Order: sequence, then structure tokens, then C-alpha cells
Amino acid sequence: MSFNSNIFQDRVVTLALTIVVLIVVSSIIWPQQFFSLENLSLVLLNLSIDAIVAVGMMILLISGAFDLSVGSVVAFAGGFAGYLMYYWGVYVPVAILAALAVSVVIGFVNGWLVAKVGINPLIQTLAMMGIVRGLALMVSGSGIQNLPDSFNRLGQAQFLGFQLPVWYMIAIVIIFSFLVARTIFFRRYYYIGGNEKAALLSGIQVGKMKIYSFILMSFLAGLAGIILASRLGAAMPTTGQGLELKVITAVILGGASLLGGQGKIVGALLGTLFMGIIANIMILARVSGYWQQIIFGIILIAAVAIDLLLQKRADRMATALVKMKQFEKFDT
Amino acid sequence: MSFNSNIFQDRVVTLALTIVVLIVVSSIIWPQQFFSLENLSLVLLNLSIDAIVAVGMMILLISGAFDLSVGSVVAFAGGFAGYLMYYWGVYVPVAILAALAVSVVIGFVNGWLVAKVGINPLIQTLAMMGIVRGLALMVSGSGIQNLPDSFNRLGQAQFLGFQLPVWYMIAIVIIFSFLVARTIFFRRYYYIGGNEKAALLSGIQVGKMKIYSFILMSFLAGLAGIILASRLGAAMPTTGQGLELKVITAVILGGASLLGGQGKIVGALLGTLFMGIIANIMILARVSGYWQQIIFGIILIAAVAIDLLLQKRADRMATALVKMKQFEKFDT
Amino acid sequence: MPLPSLSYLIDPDEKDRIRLRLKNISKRFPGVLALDQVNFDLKVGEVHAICGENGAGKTTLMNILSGNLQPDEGSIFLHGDEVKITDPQEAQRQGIGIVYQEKSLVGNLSVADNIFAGNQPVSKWHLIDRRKLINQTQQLLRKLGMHDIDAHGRVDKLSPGKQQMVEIAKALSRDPQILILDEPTAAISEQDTKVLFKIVRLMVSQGKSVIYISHRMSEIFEVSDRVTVLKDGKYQNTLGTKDTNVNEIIRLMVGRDIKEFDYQNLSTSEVVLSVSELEGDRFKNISFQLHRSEILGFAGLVGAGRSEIAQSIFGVTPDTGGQVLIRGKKVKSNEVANAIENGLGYLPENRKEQGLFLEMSVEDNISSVKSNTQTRGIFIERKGNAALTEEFVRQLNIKTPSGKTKVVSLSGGNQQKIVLAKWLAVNPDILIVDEPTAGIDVGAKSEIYQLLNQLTMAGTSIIMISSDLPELLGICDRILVFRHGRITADLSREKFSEEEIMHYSSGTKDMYREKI
Amino acid sequence: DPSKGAYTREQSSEVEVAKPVDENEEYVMVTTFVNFPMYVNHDQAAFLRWGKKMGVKTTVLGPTEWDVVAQIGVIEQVIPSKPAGLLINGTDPAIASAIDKAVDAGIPTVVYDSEIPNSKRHAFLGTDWYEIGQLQGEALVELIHGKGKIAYMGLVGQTNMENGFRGLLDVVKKYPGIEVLGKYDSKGSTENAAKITADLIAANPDLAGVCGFDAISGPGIGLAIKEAGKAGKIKVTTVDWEPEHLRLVREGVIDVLIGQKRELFTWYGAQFLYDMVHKTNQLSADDQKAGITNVPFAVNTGLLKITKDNIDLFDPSK
Ligand SMILES: Nc1ncnc2c1ncn2[C@@H]1O[C@H](COP(=O)(O)OP(=O)(O)OP(=O)(O)O)[C@@H](O)[C@H]1O
Ligand SMILES: Nc1ncnc2c1ncn2[C@@H]1O[C@H](COP(=O)(O)OP(=O)(O)OP(=O)(O)O)[C@@H](O)[C@H]1O
Ligand SMILES: [Mg+2]
Ligand SMILES: [Mg+2]
Repeated sequence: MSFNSNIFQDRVVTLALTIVVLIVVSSIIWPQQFFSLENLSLVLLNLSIDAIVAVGMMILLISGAFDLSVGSVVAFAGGFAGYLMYYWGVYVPVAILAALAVSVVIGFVNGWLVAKVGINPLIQTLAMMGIVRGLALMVSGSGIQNLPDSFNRLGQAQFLGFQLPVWYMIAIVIIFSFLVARTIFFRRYYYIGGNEKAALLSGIQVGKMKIYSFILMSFLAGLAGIILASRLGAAMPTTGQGLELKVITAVILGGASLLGGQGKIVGALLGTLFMGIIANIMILARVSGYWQQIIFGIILIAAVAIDLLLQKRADRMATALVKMKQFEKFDT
Repeated sequence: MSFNSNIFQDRVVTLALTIVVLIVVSSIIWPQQFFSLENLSLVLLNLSIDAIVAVGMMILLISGAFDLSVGSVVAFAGGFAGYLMYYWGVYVPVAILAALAVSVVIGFVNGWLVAKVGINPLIQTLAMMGIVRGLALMVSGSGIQNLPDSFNRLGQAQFLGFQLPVWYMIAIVIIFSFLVARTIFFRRYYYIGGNEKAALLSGIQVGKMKIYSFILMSFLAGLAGIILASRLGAAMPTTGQGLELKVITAVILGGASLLGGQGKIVGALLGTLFMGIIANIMILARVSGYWQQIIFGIILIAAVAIDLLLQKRADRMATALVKMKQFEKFDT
Repeated sequence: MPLPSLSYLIDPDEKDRIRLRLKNISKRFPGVLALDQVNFDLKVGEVHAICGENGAGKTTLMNILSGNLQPDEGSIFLHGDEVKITDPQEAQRQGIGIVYQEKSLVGNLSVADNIFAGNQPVSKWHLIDRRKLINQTQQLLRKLGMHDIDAHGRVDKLSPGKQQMVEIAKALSRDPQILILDEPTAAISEQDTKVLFKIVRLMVSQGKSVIYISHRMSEIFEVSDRVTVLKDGKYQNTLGTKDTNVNEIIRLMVGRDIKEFDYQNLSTSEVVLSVSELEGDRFKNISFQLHRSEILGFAGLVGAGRSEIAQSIFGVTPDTGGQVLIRGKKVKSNEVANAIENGLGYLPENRKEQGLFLEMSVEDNISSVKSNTQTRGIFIERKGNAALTEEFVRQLNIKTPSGKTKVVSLSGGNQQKIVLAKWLAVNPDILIVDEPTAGIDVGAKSEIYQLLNQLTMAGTSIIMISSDLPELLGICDRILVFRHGRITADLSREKFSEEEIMHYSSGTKDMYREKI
Repeated sequence: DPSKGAYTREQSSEVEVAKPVDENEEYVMVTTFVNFPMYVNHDQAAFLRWGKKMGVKTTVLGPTEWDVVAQIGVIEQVIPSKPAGLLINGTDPAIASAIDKAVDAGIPTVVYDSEIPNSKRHAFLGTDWYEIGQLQGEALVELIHGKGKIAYMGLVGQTNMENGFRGLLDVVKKYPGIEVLGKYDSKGSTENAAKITADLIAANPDLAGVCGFDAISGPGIGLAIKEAGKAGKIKVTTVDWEPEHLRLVREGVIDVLIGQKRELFTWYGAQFLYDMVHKTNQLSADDQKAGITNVPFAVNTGLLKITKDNIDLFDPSK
């Protein structure tokens, strides 16, 4: 039978463990401030946008690509929906659909140029990052205030103690965790990322699949942008700046690899959660000014190094176990 | 015999061609402004820092890695040298050497953690980016003005119509072009980037070589930072922000691949030159505001797409040529 | 997936019907005309072998059939109708299944996921049914006699031989009408080959057709009905296997007779390598000595641990016990560079993953070890490397447009020759070769044996790991047999025979144990 | 010297002839982060409006990121095209050498927003960031009655902001009841500012006040405070008065805005350039030779303070 007890080899497990340790330690040090529902709800709310984008980025990274234009798409989708609602008085659902549709088009252009023309994803999505940021500034100028109440409620209403974006995030993570684990369609991204040539030889239509993944990425970024705009009650063209790197880092922390073929959706959530918790802890610890960046960097490195150590230790244990089993076999 | 006529398959050639076309067209449109020694000298001056960093990044990318902390190292090295000179009155060469030494240490830490501990280069260098930015803020606060004249001359003096940083850049590009093309040491990075496992089995000390490449990268970034500080006559803690992405883009434009094993040093220069010329053209054409980002993105995509097309066309031509040759053979 | 059952046998009239016909197929690559007006036909219920030297165009022809390449000229007929096989998916739809010469598995996915890539069994909600997936995988593996492959296990944890069996299972999982096997036995053991042939015969008996490519003449004569020979991309002839013989085919392939390798014993009594009580993750108690100018064979079944022991000696994997002495000197473990400095060389079995720099030139590959470990100077010796390359291209008859050609565009056998050349170039004191002739054509094989023999004449000692038993028998002075990470026999030339070795490797005999 | 004044009066009739308006006369503004909405809607809008009114060409150039080195590059590359005048956003003292190059090339050069002290710029219009910090500090002290925990954020390391931070701290340190939690880097991102504020609130339920020093942190601080249900309880002062800020003041989330008169920077800055080019006020026979600039050397355009009480005057949208 397979040797499945070596769960420490799974980044999701070690990361979850690290997060639990962080939470326990912080709760002991700051018993009142850290471990409250209120605090948790705020932490989750503030990472909901990142986590939604991270889900799409995880799928892209599984397939061996990434997208730098997501931050711009976040700004643009919110701005475009806002523009339609505010200046043209478009009905809220229609504006949302229109903004999502345009996001999908952006994703299609990225995917098409990467998959069919063969432009390097870094260059393509970097160029698109600039283009879409320009468009975002164009549609929303200095920001569009006073969006319709029915729109704002989508991001501001509460449900069971959490603001809606938290629920959206949870829903998206659950849905995509399930889809990626269980459907043939999403499973293909593991083949593509694991060995593109082999995927092609196995009859997977790699080009098309790539286009779909970029479309999905832009769709989720657009959705995140709309949620952010409704949370802010305003569309601001400067939102989402630097988001791409933050999200890619979180996703890699969560078990993806730039080489592709690895990762689980829940890792995207854990990665963003981890970064969110560290930031939170630093504020609790009154780390200020330039020390924030320095200490954040050190914690990040330390956490990953510990994780690797855990994995190696687990590896060694696993091998030792296998060995015992094998030698038992010899001796009989 | 070898079939070498297919030079269009080399990105360096197609990119150089694209640049020549850009130059010719621009010289026709802006005969006085564009094609003057003065403009050329300014364009080169303004890309000298990027190009020096790009040389190191090219070597890293050839070996299959990259470094996001370079922008921070640029800021830190300038700041640290400035700090020593301004606050402690340290002798200029000593301050420069000290700043370079600290840069080398940063590179060593990056390389060691990536190669020996196995931390993902993206996460490692991103964390280092934050740490070093924090250090830069620590040493230079909101900037250090009034650096010694003898220091400023290093970046501001002219020689044969070009400011010194241009000459530094040219020297570094030539030296490393030569070293990478001709020495066994640097050649190893192609092997490592091409197939790390096979490189190891061929007796290359992959771990050590990786550490050296990160050290070289930080050294060049530190050098660039010192040159920049002396060019500005001031150390600014916010310099180099976003430099990493700009340089990686330029290097990939110049023929490198995130997968490693590909690229030439001169490609790093051509990549930055291409981006510098486009920036210059946009200034001459007085393209401004939103359009700047949009047009820049479109030009970038178009240039790469044309490049790919050229390559494909060249491929087809090569095959056709073979066909002709073969038929010749049959006829005799 | 319906498993073929023995009850259904095709009627004899069917047998002569042409299922597939290729007409005047040509294909060019930059620098080479890989296929030149090739004709080929495949009957219902036959095994049709294709022979040819390395680079003759066999794989290229199969790539055209499986939709990976489009022919420049020519047409393909299936059951008399012209078809266009635009991509691998189309080939699958047309019932063409292929086991590629090159690995087409995804390393970090499980065996089951690989076998049913993009084709997993689903439940009624169109969700992947993991249980069914695992069951079907196990069924298939059982049919292939691979009981010990874990359907959940990651593919990159398997030895290359087992990976090859997974590839075969993958092709069979789609129940193809035409199965293409492109050198399926290059990496697998004799026993697995037998299982494979059983399956091939079963398929043929059900009216399916098999195209079989191999450089092992014995296999071709064992399994095929007809043989087609290609030479330099040109069609030579198609012969009934019963009506021809090995020499005729080789003559068609090479254009001349191959001279037999004649064995010489050069082994001396000087010990150059002494391994004692070596222990690792999957092996234990490994002790043996290698003498100067000796050719020592390592025999054993797939997964017996031979490659791993070799890698441990070479310093790739950290050994967890025992010691390795080279000419009496202890070498540092876990440091390949150190091993090479001490005169050791290791030619890995998996050329693409461990041996080649695919995107680099022939010259860079051949000179890779030499320039990185033996050259004292700082600069690349371009002239020296070019001369070296030229020498080996000639000596091993490597088919390449030039020394500057990227290795990725060469045929499998030619790539293997390059990995070999890279080690021959440094002329190591002790050379461990792991499946050195995998995928190499008959002509070149005997050249390689000759070369190895020449090396021993110059004082080199060789350890040869091979799954090709006749090869070991033909060239070795002594053979160690391995089973489950242990040495079960140490046989000198007088004592070894195919039968003896099979006994020791399958566990029915053991020199070092009383009871079996 | 009274004779100088007399000289000017004498010459005034010749002013128009000095240099007629040429529609190809180009005034170039070089900033950084050129698409930043606040810059676009205030600085650039006023500058372009001025150009239209005067019938001259106006161009805005600069990198799209906050990249001072690139801004320097743009200044240097604009110089050879010899614009009539250069209007430069004083982003960092390090642009001094580029400004000097422009001045040495004979181009009238005016700096706005923040002073570049070591440069040869002809004139400066702007505000004193130290004063912005002081004003915020005074407002906050009053709002929290001189005691409680406060935090502040902005773009750490940027010269003008660091000056602002100093101004704030100098005020606050006089009140022993005030505890400064720390300085935070908004990184120019609304979401980041919101996240920092949310974490601050969670860590310090008794947080009394927050100050924001960049245009983007205001909305972020406001968002987090609203979402935590602490509007009005935590006092907020920020810089700038973009529509988003104004709305938050109306909603009672932000208490005090310290605004700059950015339109005045560029309108009068451009006018100074024009007056230099056209020698509108000539002070000597040859001002350049005499080393005189015929426009004010430094102008402080002053600040404005917006609270709930005067919001209607600034926000006509409601
Ligand atoms: N993608 C490619 N690009 C360029 N040349 C190629 C390519 N693929 C194959 N070739 C060339 O086509 C010729 C035929 O190669 P092919 O792989 O079909 O040989 P083969 O008969 O399968 O040889 P082997 O027995 O070594 O596997 C070789 O000369 C090879 O170099
Ligand atoms: N369970 C495993 N996990 C990881 N790697 C494995 C495992 N089994 C085998 N390998 C790898 O596969 C390679 C060959 O395996 P091994 O030495 O066991 O086989 P072998 O006797 O050489 O047989 P063959 O190569 O003919 O299959 C080695 O590189 C080894 O590291
Ligand atoms: Mg082949
Ligand atoms: Mg083996």
C-alpha cells in the first residue's frame, strides 16, 4: 500500500501547522487582543480580495503560468462597473455583468497571446498590467463616489458576524477546491504544469486550456475588483497596485511552484492568511517604521526554512520506515 | 556542415533589428531631436543603472533563478556609502568598498538560503527586498544630500561626450559578455539552467555556483546603487523601487527565459536599450498620461509578437532552404 | 474500460485486410530530410516491426501517425479512407495509441492520474471517481504483471523501468485499435518484456494491430509478422519475418555486415575500487571489488537497486553506511565533483533527466564533463571542443547536422550516443555505465562494445549496469546479480549463463543465503 | 534699491514687444507618478487650463510609477528640446542636479509642491510639509483632548512625508498623555492602509486617532474604521481633499482634512515661467546677466483645513 502517513511533505499541512502555532503563540502573548471573533472577522475581511485573486493565481501557477495584470484588472473592473452605474445609470446587475465580461475579454487577450502567439507570460501580462491600469484611470478618473446603495450593500452587508466579502471568499475557495480536486477539466492543469509536452502528447488541448485559465484569472480579479468597489462604496483607480506580487508570493507560500504542476486551492487561502497574520502580529508587537519590512522579511524566511526542515525531517522518517518494511521483507 | 544562416532564431539578432528599425523611424520623424549625440548620450545615461543590474540578472536567469531584492540593494548600497561619507566622514574609496562588501554579504545570504537551505528564490529574494529596503531607510532616512565632490564626480564627470555611468555600463557589458561567452566558469550557468540534475552529475558544484551568482548579482546592484548616488549627488532610500520587475522584463525581452539555460549578456543591454528608446520616443512624441501606459504596453506586445513572427518565418525559410539543398543533391 | 477477452478471436479472412496505409510520406526538419517518400501499410491483426539505424526516421514516422507532426507531403489512409491526423486527440479518436520513445509522464502526479490523463472515469455528476480510477489502474497494472506498482504513488518515485510499464499501461487504457510501441523495451527487464509480448499477442488475436520499433533483433523475430526497414529516411523494403533473417535486415539497415564483438579478458588483479558494507535507502550490505581493466556487470530485475548503488558510489545520494575506497583512498560521499576528481565517471540511465542539456549544442554536451572538471585553464577551449566533438561524431556515427545543433532535435539513439561520448571524452579511471546502449542501433552497439574494450586496454575499469542480458554476457568479465538491494551472486565468466542469472535475480537461488 | 523699481516702471511700456506669444511656445511639466488622480485633477488640470487661456502649448511628462530617478531621466531628456519653461514637481532633493542642468541650459525652471533647497531653480511654489504635519498634529490633539494612542502612516522614506512626520511628532511630543503606536508604510495602497488600520484597531481597541500623510491612505483608514464600526470614535486627520476624502468627512469618518492648494502651485508656477520668458517685469537691463529672477523666489501657497463645518463649501456634489 501507499505510504500516506507522510503528511508533512504536503505544504498545505505544514503551512496550516505553522499558522496554528502562530495563532496559539500570539493568543498566549496577547490574550485579549488577538483571539477574538471581531479580530478574526476583520483579518479575514482584509484578506478576502487577495484570497479571491489568489485562487485564480493558484490555478495559473499549477499550469505553470502567472499573471501580473491582476492588480490592474481589480482596479479596472471596479472602475468600469462604477462608471456604468454612476455616469450612465446602468442597472446594478447589468453593470456588474458588463465589468465581468470586459475582465473576461482581458483574460482572453492575455491567454490568446500567450498560448497561441507564444509571447512570454511575464512580458504579456506586464504589458497588460500597464494597459489596463491606463484604462482604469481613464474610466474612473479620480475615483467614482456615491455608487448605488444596492451595489454597496453587496460588499458592506453582514451575515453571521462576517461582512459579505468574507463569505464570497469562503464560497470561492470551497467551490474551486472542489472543482480542482474532482473535475477532469481542472485536473488537466496539473498535467500541463507538470509536463507540458507530456500533456500535449496525452491529447490535452494545452493551448485552449491555457486560454481558459487566463480567462478565469481575469474573471476572478474582476470579481474581486467589483467586491472591493462595493466594499469601499467607491471605485478608485489606484486600487490593486502591487497586488500581483503579493498574491504570487502568497500562492507560492501556499505550495505552488513557479515551475508548475504543484499546489492546492486551499494553499492559496493559507498563504494569504499567513501573510495577513504576520502583518497583524507585527502591529500587536508594536513593530514600527522600517523595522516592519525588516522583521516581516525575516519571519517569512524563517517560516519557510522551518517548513523545509519539517519536510526533510518527515522525509527521513518516512524513508526509515520504508527501510524497516523492506528489510522485514528480506528477512522473511 | 552546420546550418548557421538561420540567425533570426537568435533573439539578440531580432531584437537588435527591431531597435535599428525604431531608431531609423524615429530619426526620420524627429531628425534633430532624436538622432543627436546629446540625445543618445542621455538615453544611454538613463539606462546605465538598469543595464548594469540587468547584466547580473541575465546571469541569474541563465542559471534559472532571479533576484527581486536588487532594487533595494541599489538603494541600500548608495545609502550606506552616503551614510559612511556624510555622517562618519569616511574616505570615499573606503565607503565605496564597504558598501560593495555589504552588498556581497546580502548576495551571499540570498544564495546560501536558496542553494543550501532550499528556499524558493522568489520568496527568499522578496523577503530580502523588504529587509534591505528597511535597512536602506534606516541608513539614509529621508535621503542624504551633499555628498563629497570627489564622490559625485564618479557619476557626473564626462568623457568623450558621455557621462561616466555610460562608460561603466559599456565596460561591464563588454567584460561580462566576454566572460560569459568564453570562460568555463560562467559557461556553467548555462549547464545549470539547462538541466540542474545533469549539471550536478557532470561534476558541476551547483550549490556553490548558485551562491556565486547571487553574490555577483548583489555586487552589481550595489555598484549600480553607488553609481546612481554619485550621479544624483544624493542617496535616496526610495530609489530602485520596481527596478526588479523592469530589469527582469528587459532581460527576458533580451532573450532570457524564466526556465533558465538561455540568454546572452548583450541581450540584457539590448533589452534595456529597447525599453529606454521607447521611453525616449514617448517623451519626444509628448505622449502623456493614461496613454503612456497603454501605448507602452501595446508596443511591448507588438515588438515581441513581431519578433516571434520573424523567428517563425526564418524557421520556415530554413526548412525551405534545406529542401532546395536536398533536391540539388538528388539532381547530381 | 473493457478488458480484451480471449474468447474473441478474429477470423482468418480479416487478417489480410489493410487497416492503415501511409503513402509517400515526407518530412523535413532544419538541416535534415527525416522522411523521404516513405510507404508503409499495416494489416488487421498483425505485428509490424520497423527497423532502422538511429536517426533513420522511425520515431518521426510514428509522430506523424500520432498527430504530433504534420507530414510535408504524402497521405494517410485508415480503412481505405484518407484521414488527416491533426493532433494527438484526433489520433486517439481514430483508435491510435502510442507508447512514446521519450517519457511522456508527469512526474509529480500519481500513477493512476498518469495512466488516465485527462480521461479519468467519472461518476454521474461528471466528477472524477477516485475509487473507480484506482480500481481500473490496479486492474491494468495487474494485467501487465506490475503488482508492485502502487496506483497512488508518484510516478517520479518509480525507477525508469517501472515508468516505462506505466507508459504502456497508459497507452492500453484507451483500448486502441492500433498500438504503436516505440522502443518499449529499451529500459525494461527481460521478464517485463515477456509480459509485454503476451499482451501484444493478445491484442493481435483480437484483431488489433501493433507497430513495433526496436533495436533488439531477437525481439523482432520473436514477436513480429512483418518487418519494414528504413534507412536515412528512405523506405528500403518490407519482409515477412519468417522469410528473412537477422543478417538480411541488418544489411538493409546499415548497408554492410556487422562485425561480431570478440571478447578478451584483460582484467588484472589490481583492485581499483573497493566497496564494503555500503548501505542506503533501498540497499544494504553491498560489498565488492573492481579490478583494473575489468568489465564488471550488474544484473538484476527492474528496481533491484543497481542504479541507486551506482549513484551512491558516485556521490549523488548520501550513503548511510559503509565505505567506498578508490585505489585505497576513501572518497567524500555526497560530492560528485570529488568523485570525478578521483577518476570516477557515471553515465546515468535516464538520459533526458540526468544526462543531457537538451537545449544546448552537441558540442556543449560532449564537452560538458571534460571542460568542467578536467580543463585547468579559464577559457573555453573552442577548438579543442570542436575537435573532440568531431571525433566522437565520427567514432560513434552520431547523426547530427552539425556540432552546433541542439541535442533536443536529435533522435533518441543519437542522444544516447552523446551521453556516452560525454563520459568517454574524459577517459575516467573507473566508468560506471547505466544502461549505456538503451535505444542504440545494432551497428553502433558493437562499435560501443569495441570502444569500451579499448578503454579497458588503456587501463580503465568498467561497471556495466544493463537490462540487456545478452549484452552483459557478451562483454563482461564478471557479473554481480542483484535482488531487492542485495547481491545474490558473484559469477565469473566461466560460470555465467542466462539461466543462472535469471535464477539469482528472481530469488530462486542465492549464493549468500542458506535457505530460500 | 529704489532705482530698480523706477527702472521697471520705465520699461513697462516695452513689455509686450519683448516677446510675443507664440503658439508653439511650449511649457513642460515634469512630475512622477504622472497618472496619479490627485496630480491629474489638480496640478495638471490647472496647468492645462492655464495653457489654454494663454494660448501656449502645455505638455505633462513623467513616469507612471513613483520613480524619482525616471523623473530625472525625463527632465534630462526634455532639456535638449529646449522648451520655453519647465515646471517641476519637487519630489525629492535628489532631482537638484537635473534642475541645475535645465537652468544651466537657460531654461526657466520652476519647482512646485516641495522645495528643492540645493538647486538653482528660479522659483518655488508650494507648501511646507513640516507645517502639514504640525497642523494635523494640532487638529488631532484637539480632537482627542491631548491623550490616547495614535498612529500615523504615509510613504515611508519619501522626503516630504518624513518632514510631515517630524511636524506631527514635534507637536504630539508636548502631550505626555499621547502614546504614539508607530509609523506605518501605506505603500501607496488603499487596501494596505485599510489592513494596517484594521490590525491597529484589533490590537488596540482603545485607539484614539490616526493620521494619514498620503492621498491614498485616507480612504483606506476610513474604510477600516467604518468596517470596525468605530466611525467618530477614532479620530482621523489626513491630507488632501479628493472626492473620496470629502465623502468620508461628510460621513463623519474623517474629522479633519489638511489640504494643499495644488491648483495654485501649477497655475502660478506656469505664470511665473511665462513672465520669465516674456520678461513681463524686467528689473534690470539684462536680468539674466544681473543674476536676477523677475518672479518671486519662493511662494508658500498656504494650506486649508476642511472639517464637517465647512465641508459644503468644498464639496458641491451634495
Ligand atoms: N524536432 C526535430 N527537429 C529537427 N530534427 C529532428 C527533429 N526530430 C527528429 N529530427 C531528425 O530527424 C531524423 C530522424 O529522427 P527520428 O527520431 O525519427 O529517428 P529514429 O529512427 O527514431 O532514431 P532512433 O533509433 O535513434 O530513435 C534525425 O536525423 C533527427 O535528428
Ligand atoms: N521508491 C523510489 N523512490 C524514489 N526513487 C526511486 C524509487 N525506486 C527507484 N527509484 C529511482 O529509480 C532509479 C532506479 O532504481 P533502482 O536502482 O531501484 O533500479 P535498477 O536496479 O537500476 O533497475 P532499473 O533501472 O532497471 O529499473 C534510481 O535513480 C532510484 O533512485
Ligand atoms: Mg526513435
Ligand atoms: Mg537502473
